Amino acid sequence: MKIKRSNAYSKATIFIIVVLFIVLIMMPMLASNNVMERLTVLFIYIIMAAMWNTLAGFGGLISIGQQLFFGLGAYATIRITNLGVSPFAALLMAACLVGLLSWPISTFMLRLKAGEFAIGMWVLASIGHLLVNLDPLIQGETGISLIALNQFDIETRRTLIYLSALLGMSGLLLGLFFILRSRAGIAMQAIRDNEEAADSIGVDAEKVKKWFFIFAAFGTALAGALWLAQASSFQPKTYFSVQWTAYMIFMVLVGGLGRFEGAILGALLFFAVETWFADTGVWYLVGLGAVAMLCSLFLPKGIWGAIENRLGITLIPVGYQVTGLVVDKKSKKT
Amino acid sequence: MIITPYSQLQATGIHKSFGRVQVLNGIDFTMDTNDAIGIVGPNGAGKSTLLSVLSGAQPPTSGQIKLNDQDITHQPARQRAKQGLVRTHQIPKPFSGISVFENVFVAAIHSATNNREEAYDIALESIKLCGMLPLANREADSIGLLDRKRLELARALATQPKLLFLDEIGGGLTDAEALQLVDTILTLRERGIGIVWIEHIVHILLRVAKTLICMDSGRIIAQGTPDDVMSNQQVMKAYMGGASHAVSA
Amino acid sequence: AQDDDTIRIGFISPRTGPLASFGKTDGFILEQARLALANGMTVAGKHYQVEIIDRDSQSDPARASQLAKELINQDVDLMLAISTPEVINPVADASEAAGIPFISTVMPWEAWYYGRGAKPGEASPFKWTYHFGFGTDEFYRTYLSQWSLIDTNKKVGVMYPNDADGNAIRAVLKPRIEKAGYTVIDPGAYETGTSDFSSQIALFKSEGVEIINSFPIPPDFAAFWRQAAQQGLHRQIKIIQIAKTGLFPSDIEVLGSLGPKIASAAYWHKTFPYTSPLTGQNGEELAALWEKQTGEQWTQQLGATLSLFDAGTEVLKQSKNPMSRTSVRDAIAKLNVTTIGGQVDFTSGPVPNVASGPIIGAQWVKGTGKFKLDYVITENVTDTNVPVTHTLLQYNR
Amino acid sequence: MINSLVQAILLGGYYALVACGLAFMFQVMRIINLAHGSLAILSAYLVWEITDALALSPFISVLMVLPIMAVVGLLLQRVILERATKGGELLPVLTTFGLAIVIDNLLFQQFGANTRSLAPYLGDLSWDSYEIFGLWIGKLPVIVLLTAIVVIGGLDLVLRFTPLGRQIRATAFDPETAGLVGIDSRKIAGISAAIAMMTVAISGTALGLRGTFDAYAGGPQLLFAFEATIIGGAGSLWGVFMGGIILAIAQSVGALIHPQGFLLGGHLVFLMFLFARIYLNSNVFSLKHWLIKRRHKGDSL
Amino acid sequence: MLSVHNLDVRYGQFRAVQGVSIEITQGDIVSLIGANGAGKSTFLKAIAGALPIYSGSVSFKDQDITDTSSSTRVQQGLSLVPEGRRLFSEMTVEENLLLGKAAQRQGDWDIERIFTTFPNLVKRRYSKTGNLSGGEQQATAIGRALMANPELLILDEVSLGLSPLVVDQVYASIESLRDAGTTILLVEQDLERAITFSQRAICMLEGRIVLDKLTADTHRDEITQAYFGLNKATQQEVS
Ligand SMILES: Nc1ncnc2c1ncn2[C@@H]1O[C@H](COP(=O)(O)OP(=O)(O)OP(=O)(O)O)[C@@H](O)[C@H]1O
Ligand SMILES: Nc1ncnc2c1ncn2[C@@H]1O[C@H](COP(=O)(O)OP(=O)(O)OP(=O)(O)O)[C@@H](O)[C@H]1O
Ligand SMILES: [Mg+2]
Ligand SMILES: [Mg+2]
Repeated sequence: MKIKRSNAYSKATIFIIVVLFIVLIMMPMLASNNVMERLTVLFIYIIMAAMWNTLAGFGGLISIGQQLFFGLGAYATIRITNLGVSPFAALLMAACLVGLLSWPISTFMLRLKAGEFAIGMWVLASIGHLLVNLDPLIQGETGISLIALNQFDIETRRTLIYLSALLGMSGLLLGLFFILRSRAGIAMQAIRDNEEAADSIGVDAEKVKKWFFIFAAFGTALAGALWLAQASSFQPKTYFSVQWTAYMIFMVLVGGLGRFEGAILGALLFFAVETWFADTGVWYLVGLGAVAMLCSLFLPKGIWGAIENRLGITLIPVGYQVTGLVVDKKSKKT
Repeated sequence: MIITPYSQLQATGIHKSFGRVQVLNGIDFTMDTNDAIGIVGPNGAGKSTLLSVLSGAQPPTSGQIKLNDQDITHQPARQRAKQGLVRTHQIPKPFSGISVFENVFVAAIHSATNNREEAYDIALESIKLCGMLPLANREADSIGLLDRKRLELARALATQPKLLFLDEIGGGLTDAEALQLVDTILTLRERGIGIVWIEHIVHILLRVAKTLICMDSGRIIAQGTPDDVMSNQQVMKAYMGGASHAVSA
Repeated sequence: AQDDDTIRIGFISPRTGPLASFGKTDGFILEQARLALANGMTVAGKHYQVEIIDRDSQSDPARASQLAKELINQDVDLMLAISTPEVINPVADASEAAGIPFISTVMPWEAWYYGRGAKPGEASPFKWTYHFGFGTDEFYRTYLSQWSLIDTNKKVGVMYPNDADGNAIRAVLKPRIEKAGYTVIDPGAYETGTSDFSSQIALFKSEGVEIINSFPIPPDFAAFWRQAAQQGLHRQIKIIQIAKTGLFPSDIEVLGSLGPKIASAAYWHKTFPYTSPLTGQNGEELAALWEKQTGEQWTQQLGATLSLFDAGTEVLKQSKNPMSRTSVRDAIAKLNVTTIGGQVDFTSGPVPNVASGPIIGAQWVKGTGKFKLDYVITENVTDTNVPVTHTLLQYNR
Repeated sequence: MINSLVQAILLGGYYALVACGLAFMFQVMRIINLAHGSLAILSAYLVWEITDALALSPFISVLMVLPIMAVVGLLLQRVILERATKGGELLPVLTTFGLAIVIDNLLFQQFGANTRSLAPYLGDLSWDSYEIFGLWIGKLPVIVLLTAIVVIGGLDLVLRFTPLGRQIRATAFDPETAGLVGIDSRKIAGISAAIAMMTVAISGTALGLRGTFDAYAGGPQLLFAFEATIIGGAGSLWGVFMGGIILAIAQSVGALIHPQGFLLGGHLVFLMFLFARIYLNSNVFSLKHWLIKRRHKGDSL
Repeated sequence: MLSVHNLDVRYGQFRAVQGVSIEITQGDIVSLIGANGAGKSTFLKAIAGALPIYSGSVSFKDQDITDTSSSTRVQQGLSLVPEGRRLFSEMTVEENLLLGKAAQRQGDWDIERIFTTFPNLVKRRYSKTGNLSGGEQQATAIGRALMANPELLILDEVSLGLSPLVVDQVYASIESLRDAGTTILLVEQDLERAITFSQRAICMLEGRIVLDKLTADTHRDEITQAYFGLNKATQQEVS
């Protein structure tokens, strides 16, 4: 008997990912402005989906308030650049700052259970929004623009933002991958399924949850900061809107909750839908809501879950597989 | 054979109440790694609650618990688990979204060892000991009630406990299955793991227990060798009723 | 001619979502504009086709910014955006970043200029983006003119929310009104979404204010004013002067019997005595056509949107080369033209990149025609060409 | 000061009414219904349509909307919630979130951007008030407060003391077992949803009468409803009533302290309650808690 | 009274019950035994309507009930006490018991009689069942089923987790049901108990019935062998 953590598909996947990464890094030399700008948005979507999936899919922590971190990430970027820091350094500093801030927040919020946590986070996001509104720099709901970016010429600026988003996304996904495969990753899933039992076998639930929470907060804040970089304008109402969490939920639900590949697939789909149908206005939004609803009802494990069941492939395995057993007919497929 | 290092647990004057309901009424309890203690008692006597308190899932209302002369009364369960004090749950609590192997592996990597390879071995061994190898890759959600109980045991074993508390893991087994379970537990006993076992199927309990405790209404009403306890009048009245055949069978 | 070059104009407005009442008439105006441009235009002797690419921001700034980029990547030669900071600022920022000439209207210029990071007293940080329309100074002049029409104790209760309009008005307008001899009772900025205003109402009652001035969003105003009535405040108020809400008939209709005689200020009115250089229509014609086509009452947004197209097309005509960004930008900076909304003059603005526009004192009164309410002009200090059509009615009488 | 308190209590009555349907679904049916606000707006539009078309009083139209919303509830249960609840606590949250987006935008498609209100159809009642000892008490808020008391009280009684109430709770907890006990769980779940939607219809009407609404007005209502529900505790619906009032008082106090503190005050008190309950581990505001205590005492006497 | 014909129940692809037929007549006391995972619970749930039937038919009192809902079956007099108790844990003991009346069947079980039968519940009357001990919960579950005054009572793992004294009490009360003419089908792992209590024993193995005999005609060894599929002869006999 042996424990396997990879398979033929996953090895191929690693190869493809490496190639893809190299291609993406070279993109600024190859692609049109439009393609780069759209890819930047896609990367941010992937970050958002992956971070929400980290909390909800692997940790069972459904938050309807991730816009708190998204908004704070953007706000912190504004504040830090206002001190004269270069906007690109400010992105990272902002995300770190929000990550730091999420530590005390987690101490309180993680005491809440299920629905109370979900809504508690939402209320916290509103509080964050109202507090940011008190900052005179932000001018209430009107907000402010990140004009510090105007110091770069348009081409450089586009390329730098693109690369920041690409590196941010790659770093976060890689980090997530290793965390999930670590002892904390499996512990988090145990906690998700039964916290008391996890405690009884020596898992430090509080600590593990806290780190996941902080990680997700950091990632989401980075997404918010990157979004600000590519959109320039900061308006509290927009950045602290529950709509961001709605998008995250949509992406993860459609792609596959609790599946590493699911969040990415969901972000790709959301991105495609947005690109093609957003012009239909009201009907686009109706469709988005309806698809999220249908997916959650009929494909509880999302599209990736369905693919996994049908074809039995995992591209990015984070679990453990015992091989060399007398295989029982219902065993979980690799 | 692995011999477990010595460990001793001492609880004195344990009281536990839920709001107005007094569930444990001054329990004194001592055990070490050489013990194999069976606990019987009518439903609601407080047996499971005693396990919860000893293992740290719930704090006692008053009283003191010491492990190797260290006060652990206010230590959370996870720290006790790391020191070798582990329980199973009467109503199984599997991690339903991950596989049986992963269920057991979490326990191994968090309480037994930090080394991944070692943890694999410990997990596989525990699973094997509980006869669950064929189910190793099954999602825990899809296994039946009795397999869930075995999983509870396997998971507890993977922490490499010194003192192991079992809460009704034998209920619902057929005779043959029960005998298998007894074998498993005897193996553990030989390894020097101290065992506390709550069970209503007295005849299988008696195959393992060196000491028997009978609880009623939050008190220990009898304690001693199995024979003594089973013939105790109070025990007969509170627990066995007319069901003496359960012992003889 | 087949082989003409095509000038592309990008146009972004909120047609759906919470701000949709601003964008409601845009489809109609776009139709008029396209009709007028069907044969293209001739600039510096060369003939061009003109294509307007319109996008709906869905009232979502994030989307507005995305759309702006999309249009920029489709090589628009001129970007237009209209109605509220939520639409205009993100599009302006994207245009500034990409170096695309940009014009907008319908939001206070202070929120546009300072709200995007410009600092008072410093040089303008904007090279590509321009805005025309009203600012706090127009409000000040209009209010003084309007409030002098009725005899009051000159005590003004103000309700300014915590947003750029509110804060700018508080910082700039309030001291000026006070200087002009009014007593201003200010309970402080409130957060939008507040649903109980009893402390403010109590303060106004105890201070005996007779004028109320407010810059709320419509739901906040409806909540405030109904509560004020419940608590008897409305009986002492002679003028209730609101901005930002009360722009469109439905904002006032929802107040029922509390609605008529609320005073407001308009950035456009169908009686404006101007003609659109683009379509050749005057205000009355435009409003009549809208009412005929849709059966709904005209709104001030009709003229505002058309004036943006007027300005935009004039810029293209006056540029040396409409396909060159710099030459279009230079044309904007030099623009001085009369649109259906009045004069747009970027050469003498209050700050660089801005041309100020009128805001006319008006009042909602019981309708005499087929609509429940009529919108009448009661003063004209910021554009004296506009005829005053009605005397200001006292609210509590 | 006293005036502020009175106004806050009246506002609290409204919050309680808005929260009642949500709390019913949250506490009893175990569904976090994120479409709650949107459904309230839907009913407000329905009432508005009927009032406008038939020139009726809104108080009459709401009676006609009640059965319509009951059917909506039934459909909601059959088509969406029945499936969603099978997937655990999480799934309904997500599905109803999707539903909210669908409803909002369909309403927009149908009714456009104009703000609407039911108040104009009430004539002067919309702002009439009683003047008692120098206090001005709006007639409409009083009506809303009384409605809240009647609706919440009625629901609470039904839930606690009638077989239907027990069956509703049992079905919500575990429909499969409810079936094994002889409860027609589909029927009961349908009835529950219908009841919930009828209260939503009433709260939507209250919203329309008190203020204005448009297609996207559901979100803030949802948040207030949640806060009232959670402040009230999970014990009984009366808790929600208390929750609404506490929320409103907290907002008023917030507004007194700082003009921008209205919403902030509410949010902070909400969080305070949440954590106080966790740390104190008791439902002080649950009536049931006290009842049981009393009964135990009675036993021991 | 109950007749099951060629019943197949599946979890996805997996056939948990395969082609099972049994016939139970009024007044029968039948024990269903079999190793863990044999499909007993699945079979009983299918009879009670808690699981969809893949193929085959079930009829009760000469009416086909293959497609009816579980609540209808309870109204017709068929009640199941499910494995694992399945109480409404947020509700009190009393409320759980009162729920048993939902089927509105006439009979002599009422709440006071339940408390007489299970005196250990009296003190817990107003406690949430989630806080009860295992045995108290089991008693409540049985009591709840009895409140429906069933004609056919199906009990899955009756004595699981009960102390011997309570097991005796439970059996005593079931016995009184038997004497009142209630038909009973139960799963009991204590062979001794099963054999002495019931007239007939049915043994399942891997989803099939491998033994179906009157207890008087069989003995422990035969049953034990059937448990593990050792007794090929018996298997053939049945199939
Ligand atoms: N929900 C389910 N999904 C998939 N398989 C299931 C499910 N429930 C039970 N099974 C499988 O069906 C088979 C029969 O299970 P069942 O619970 O009917 O057995 P049983 O005879 O009652 O056993 P026990 O004595 O353990 O209660 C087992 O292999 C079990 O793993
Ligand atoms: N969380 C709780 N809240 C209130 N009462 C509780 C709680 N947990 C247990 N009890 C009560 O404490 C008593 C003892 O319960 P416990 O589970 O310890 O019994 P037990 O001896 O294990 O019984 P069994 O053999 O039936 O499992 C029971 O009466 C039970 O109702
Ligand atoms: Mg127990
Ligand atoms: Mg079973």
